[in-house]
Amino acid sequence: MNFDFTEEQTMIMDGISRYVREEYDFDVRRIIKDSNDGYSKEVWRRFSELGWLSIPFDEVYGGFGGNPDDLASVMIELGKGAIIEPYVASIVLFGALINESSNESLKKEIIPKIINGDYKGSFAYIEEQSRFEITDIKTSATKCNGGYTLRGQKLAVIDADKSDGFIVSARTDSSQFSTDGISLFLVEPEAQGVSLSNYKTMDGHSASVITFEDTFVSDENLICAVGNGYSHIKSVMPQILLALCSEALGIMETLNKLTVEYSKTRTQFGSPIGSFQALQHRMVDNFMAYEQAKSMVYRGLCEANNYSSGSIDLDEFTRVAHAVKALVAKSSKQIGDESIQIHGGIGMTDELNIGHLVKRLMMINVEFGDGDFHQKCFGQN
Amino acid sequence: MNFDFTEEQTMIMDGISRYVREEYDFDVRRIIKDSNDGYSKEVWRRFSELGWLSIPFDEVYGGFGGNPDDLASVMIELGKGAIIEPYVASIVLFGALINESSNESLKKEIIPKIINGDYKGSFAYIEEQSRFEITDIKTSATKCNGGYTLRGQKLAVIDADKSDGFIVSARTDSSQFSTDGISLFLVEPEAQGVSLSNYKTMDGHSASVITFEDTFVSDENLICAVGNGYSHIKSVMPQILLALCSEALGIMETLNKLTVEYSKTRTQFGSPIGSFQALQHRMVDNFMAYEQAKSMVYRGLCEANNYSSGSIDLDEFTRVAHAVKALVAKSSKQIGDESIQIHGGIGMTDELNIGHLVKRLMMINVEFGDGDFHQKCFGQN
Amino acid sequence: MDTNFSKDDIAFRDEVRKFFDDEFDSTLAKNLGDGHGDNYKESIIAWQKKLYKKGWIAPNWPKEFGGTGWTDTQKFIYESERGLAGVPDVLPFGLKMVGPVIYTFGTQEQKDRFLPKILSSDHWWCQGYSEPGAGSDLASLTTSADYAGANYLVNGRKIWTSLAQYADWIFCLVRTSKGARKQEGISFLLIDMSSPGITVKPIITIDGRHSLNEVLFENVSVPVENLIGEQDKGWTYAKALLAHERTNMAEVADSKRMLTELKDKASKSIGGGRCLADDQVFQKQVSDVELDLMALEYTELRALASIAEKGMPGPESSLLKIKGTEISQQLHELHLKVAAHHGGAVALTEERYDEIQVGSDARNRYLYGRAATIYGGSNEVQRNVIAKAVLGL
Amino acid sequence: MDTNFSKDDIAFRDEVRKFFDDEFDSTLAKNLGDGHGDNYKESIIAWQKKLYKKGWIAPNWPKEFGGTGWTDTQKFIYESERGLAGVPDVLPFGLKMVGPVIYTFGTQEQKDRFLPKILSSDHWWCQGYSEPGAGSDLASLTTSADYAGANYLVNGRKIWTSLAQYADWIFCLVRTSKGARKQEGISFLLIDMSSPGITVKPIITIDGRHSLNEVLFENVSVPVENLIGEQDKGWTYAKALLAHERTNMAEVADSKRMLTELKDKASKSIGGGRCLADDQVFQKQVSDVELDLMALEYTELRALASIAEKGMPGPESSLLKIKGTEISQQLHELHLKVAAHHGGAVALTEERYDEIQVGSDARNRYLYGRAATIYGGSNEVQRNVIAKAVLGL
Repeated sequence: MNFDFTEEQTMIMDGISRYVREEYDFDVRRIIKDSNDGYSKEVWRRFSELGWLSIPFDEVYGGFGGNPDDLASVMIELGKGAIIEPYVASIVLFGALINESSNESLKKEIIPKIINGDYKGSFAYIEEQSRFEITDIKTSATKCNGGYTLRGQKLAVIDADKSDGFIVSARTDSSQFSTDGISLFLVEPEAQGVSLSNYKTMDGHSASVITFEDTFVSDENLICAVGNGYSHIKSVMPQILLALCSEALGIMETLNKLTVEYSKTRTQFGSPIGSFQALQHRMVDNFMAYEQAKSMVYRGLCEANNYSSGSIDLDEFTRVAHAVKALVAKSSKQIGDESIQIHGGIGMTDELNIGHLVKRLMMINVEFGDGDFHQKCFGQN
Repeated sequence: MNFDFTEEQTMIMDGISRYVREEYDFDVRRIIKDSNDGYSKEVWRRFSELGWLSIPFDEVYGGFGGNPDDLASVMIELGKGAIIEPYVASIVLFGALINESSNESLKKEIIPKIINGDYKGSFAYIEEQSRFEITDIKTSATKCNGGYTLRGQKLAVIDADKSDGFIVSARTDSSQFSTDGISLFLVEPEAQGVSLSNYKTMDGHSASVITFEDTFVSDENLICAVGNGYSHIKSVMPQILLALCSEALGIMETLNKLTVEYSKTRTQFGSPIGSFQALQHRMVDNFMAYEQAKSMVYRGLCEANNYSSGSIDLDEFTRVAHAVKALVAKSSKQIGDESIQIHGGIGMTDELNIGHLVKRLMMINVEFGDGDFHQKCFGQN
Repeated sequence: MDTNFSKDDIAFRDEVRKFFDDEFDSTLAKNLGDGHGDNYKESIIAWQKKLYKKGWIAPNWPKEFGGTGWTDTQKFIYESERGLAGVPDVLPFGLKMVGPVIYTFGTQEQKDRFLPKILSSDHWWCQGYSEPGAGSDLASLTTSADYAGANYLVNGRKIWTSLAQYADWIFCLVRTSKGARKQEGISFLLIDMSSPGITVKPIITIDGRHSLNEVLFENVSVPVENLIGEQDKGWTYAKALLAHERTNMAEVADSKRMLTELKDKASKSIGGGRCLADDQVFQKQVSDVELDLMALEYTELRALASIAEKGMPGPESSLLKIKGTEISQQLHELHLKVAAHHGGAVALTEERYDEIQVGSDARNRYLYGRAATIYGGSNEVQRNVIAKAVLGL
Repeated sequence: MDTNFSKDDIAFRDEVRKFFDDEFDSTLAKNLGDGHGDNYKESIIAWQKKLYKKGWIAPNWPKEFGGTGWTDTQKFIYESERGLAGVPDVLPFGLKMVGPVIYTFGTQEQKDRFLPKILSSDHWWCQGYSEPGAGSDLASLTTSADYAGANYLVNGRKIWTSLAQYADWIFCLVRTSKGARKQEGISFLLIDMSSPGITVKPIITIDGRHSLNEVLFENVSVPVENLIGEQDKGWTYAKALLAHERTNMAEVADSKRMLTELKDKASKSIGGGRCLADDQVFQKQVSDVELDLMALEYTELRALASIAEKGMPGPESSLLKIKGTEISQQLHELHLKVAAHHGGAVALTEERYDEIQVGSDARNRYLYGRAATIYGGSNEVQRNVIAKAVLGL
């Protein structure tokens, strides 16, 4: 039984922590957030140099070959720093989908570029009507000579405006909700008939509505076998959820820390507000919410290892991942709300980091299904 | 706009309050509860003399002709006193069903006896499989010469062992869940083929499993037209729910009062525990839960008057009654749990009244559908 | 127990409904929105002037000062209809806060000078209470007003001042002397926002918008005739106002409107003919709030009836602010839940993505709505007050 | 991060499973029930003697005193299997409370005298801590022990003493002197329950059953060799024990068992092929608890790992008691929800109404279970402790 990060992981975590402290403080973050690009090319270059872009990728393509623990260690620290570089879109989502791809030539071409910082990607899977159902796809991919013609629209594609390629889910067969007949394509933003409408999101990232009007995609851009899209997504979903929840964990730790600290210094009625029992008990509840979230993420990571070693199957791993996302959503909501409330007026200001951390938690909550969605998936099985 | 009880109602309330204080304190209650009969014939006689058994009945049968407000005023005070006489079974349930009956000769015979204290009744409608669905009836009533043959079993019939008659729901037609084909019969415990298995309930009342083995019931014992049982029950359901919730309101008021008082006298760490802010805030939450329950019961009573005057229909009245029961269940649970918790060890003892009040709240909660059930009915419409 | 409407009440309801129908047009609705539109100031003044013209601007004021003289039932009907029609409440600072203080504690001269312009919305008021060091603990405020001949010289810093950027006047609690208790020595002062020495600095909130401000006073000269009541007794007037304010914070009508909108949104089909409103768990979450709101509506009515009968609210009124704000936050949360991914959107430009814009608005309201349990006396302070004043703890 | 079982672990799990299968028969299961059966005393002793014979009676004791020497993983496996098999935990008073105090702070003579009989269950222990005036505020206890030659004379009244009616020995906190702080001057004393002057009075709880007692001491003579450690230093030993006790209160294995039983019950058809387990709202209520329990299981594992590695539990352990008891109460509530009407039944006699009996049991457990957040340091006191010790507030 072991709940420690390895020495190597701890070194990575210390590295990110130091980087945030020395090069990515809250003022730097604000400047990057408000910049035209919405991220920093320079920071991304540094991430590449420091090896953080290589974590989840297989060693044969020059990656670090990391397991979910490795990725979690990175995500926790990125969460603490409220980093807004497109790490989730490019490395966690796009990265997982491409790393598990069966298209060797595509992997050989793209993964090294990602690791070098020369390629960023995103995953376009949400549609107007789909809410959180990844099988609810109307976008169609019709076979044509040497490839497919894409028609449809994807919504809320995170950091698409920074991307060199999108993985797009589309129907090559079967009807709207079927798990069959879904295929995944790599599409470039420059391709004919692709248009983006971009907007900022509350956490300093961006999102896009992407429309495909008779966009041609070649057979070589298939991420997995035709019709296998659903099982491809399903196979990487648990690890994606764990990575997102690890980021949330880092944020919650920071929020609790800042709130307890603030309560010790903010004086009202002649005493630090942290001396009032009603607030103390609520901060204890927040502490418990964090520790429970941490235990649940660790449980997910342990099960990830059990899954790698073959002791449990994908369904069991997925069920735990649902549980992790659902519990982390609850803790996030509680800690987010209470961090603002206990800070009082100052917690409502754009100037303080509290609100920004809370907004990132809120975005993580809806990413790949909100807490209610995952709890329902969990509870039905 | 008026939220006061009338002078007459206030007099009744004062009367019951005085009676409880002078003749039905907690020790008297305990003796009655532990007696063989499980209630006091003498007390019941006094209730009759004081006119409290006549409240909901029509004046033509010698009743007080009270409206839901009148009954609520009685129930609130009975609740405060944790009275365990079979008032709910005989007057609220059986009483409502018989008072709204279309069987004039039965009403002329029975209602005066109830008012005189010479007749008590109960309502047998729950079955093994039915949970809270009143249409889920397997008990059958087969037409025979001059009447019906009853076969089946009813469960959890409150205070049946004290009753001179049961109103029994049975199927004269249609299948298990249909709202059609339900009929209501008045059956005497002495009738052939009726057997009771009695047990105590946690609130000092009793309940019975009643089995009908080819029990003959004459046509004259039909409470309403054949097949009309469901709409008959439905028509009195809202007023029954309001009466039960009024009793709960009285109990909650008492629990909150006792808990706040106790917190002012119980000293720990050199101070009354009521001086600790965390407990204060929780007692404030209990206060709010009570006030909200009170508002909701009052809303129900106002709508009862709107229903009587024809401004709303039965469906609208029923929807509000669902809401009242659902909200009162929440407040009851919160106040019950917290009353014990804030009392600490002493709140766990059989000796103190707290636990007994809480147990009555728990019984009210499941009577005629629990909070979840009613909230679902409410939410679906 | 009854809340039956009389024939007259029903006629009144129809009149109110018609008035809102006729006068609160879609442009107004759009510009007023949730208090952050571009033409917000002009629009709210235009709307309030319509109400003023109709004689309905101050239902809670005594008739002699310009109130409507409505019965409680009429007030209830008016509020309900306002909520149903999606009409925002009037700005509280003049009409619900300083107005009542002036007509209760002010001199005849002050009444004559200020009340008409409050009613006509020619004066935009804001509230100068909180300070950086005096939030929940309001009485520890330090902004000073030193008596100097016919004027006070005011120095200090007020914070969280809503809409001060538009204000003509500010009512302030200031320290005029040091009493034994910190509640002593506070005075209630009316200050012209155009006085030299006043600086207004915007505070951007977590929804990225500007409605709060810091107001700085540097040797601001305020004539003594702008003092309300006695010097050093301002806390008494402020307390009276706070109690008044609290009963105005249930916002039942607005929450009912939000609930209706929520159900409408949730009934909109998502994929395959499904809709969120069919989801039992979502239904439960909605009905949890709806039940509480139904009860709160009657809690408010009970408070109104109690004021009408006994001249003061009963204990039930003390929970209005706590429950009202908690309910509105829960409704914000559910709206955001419906919005799903679209709750993330900020700064949308293209008109065609209606749903995304709706999600974005829901998010802004959610975020700004976090303040509801903080301002007007935080809900923690409200609980302290109830524990002491109602439960005697 | 891993919790993978080794081959040896799996062999161990199979051994434990087989042992429970073979030895914990249905008669034992029935008699032990929820600690209130008629043959409770004989049955629990018989069962504990089986564990003793197997060498598994004290997994948490050091090996030298009779512990098992298991790894954390083995302890976890043992507990999990115990929960799965529905085997009740051993009585805590001897094995988890006074035992560790004796082997940590006792003299060699005390160890020799008491530890073997604790392990063999020949001594039934109970805990004399709380007093009528000293509940959450335990240190304000007043039961006195006056030194008189070779004996202490004990006078006072202990309350909420679980199962004292069966006990051979009681360990008590008593006041031996008045210190400057109330925590000073307390001593830790072992008292033979057969001593003259001890009276045990039953306390019937709200479930109508008898497991709690008052224990009165009137001039009870206790030999000085029954004092643990130094006189007046008892608080230190008690505190060590309390920390130990807290980590034993998560009761994850038992809650897991309750959860499984809950799901089984809810899957039973009610009318027309419906079952409660299909109800989405009920599913949500169950999964709310299940999620928390899944997390708590790992919180406990993290605490175990932390103890193994650093010799002491980390901050995560402090929530075990609070969360553990809250979860078990929620499970009681859901069981009662399933029972519906049948939760009301008391004193049932006829065997045929199984469902009613199940409902009755659920109700008793619910009611008695309310105590879980009160005893062992109320959850309010636990929150105070965490606020101070962990958050530094």
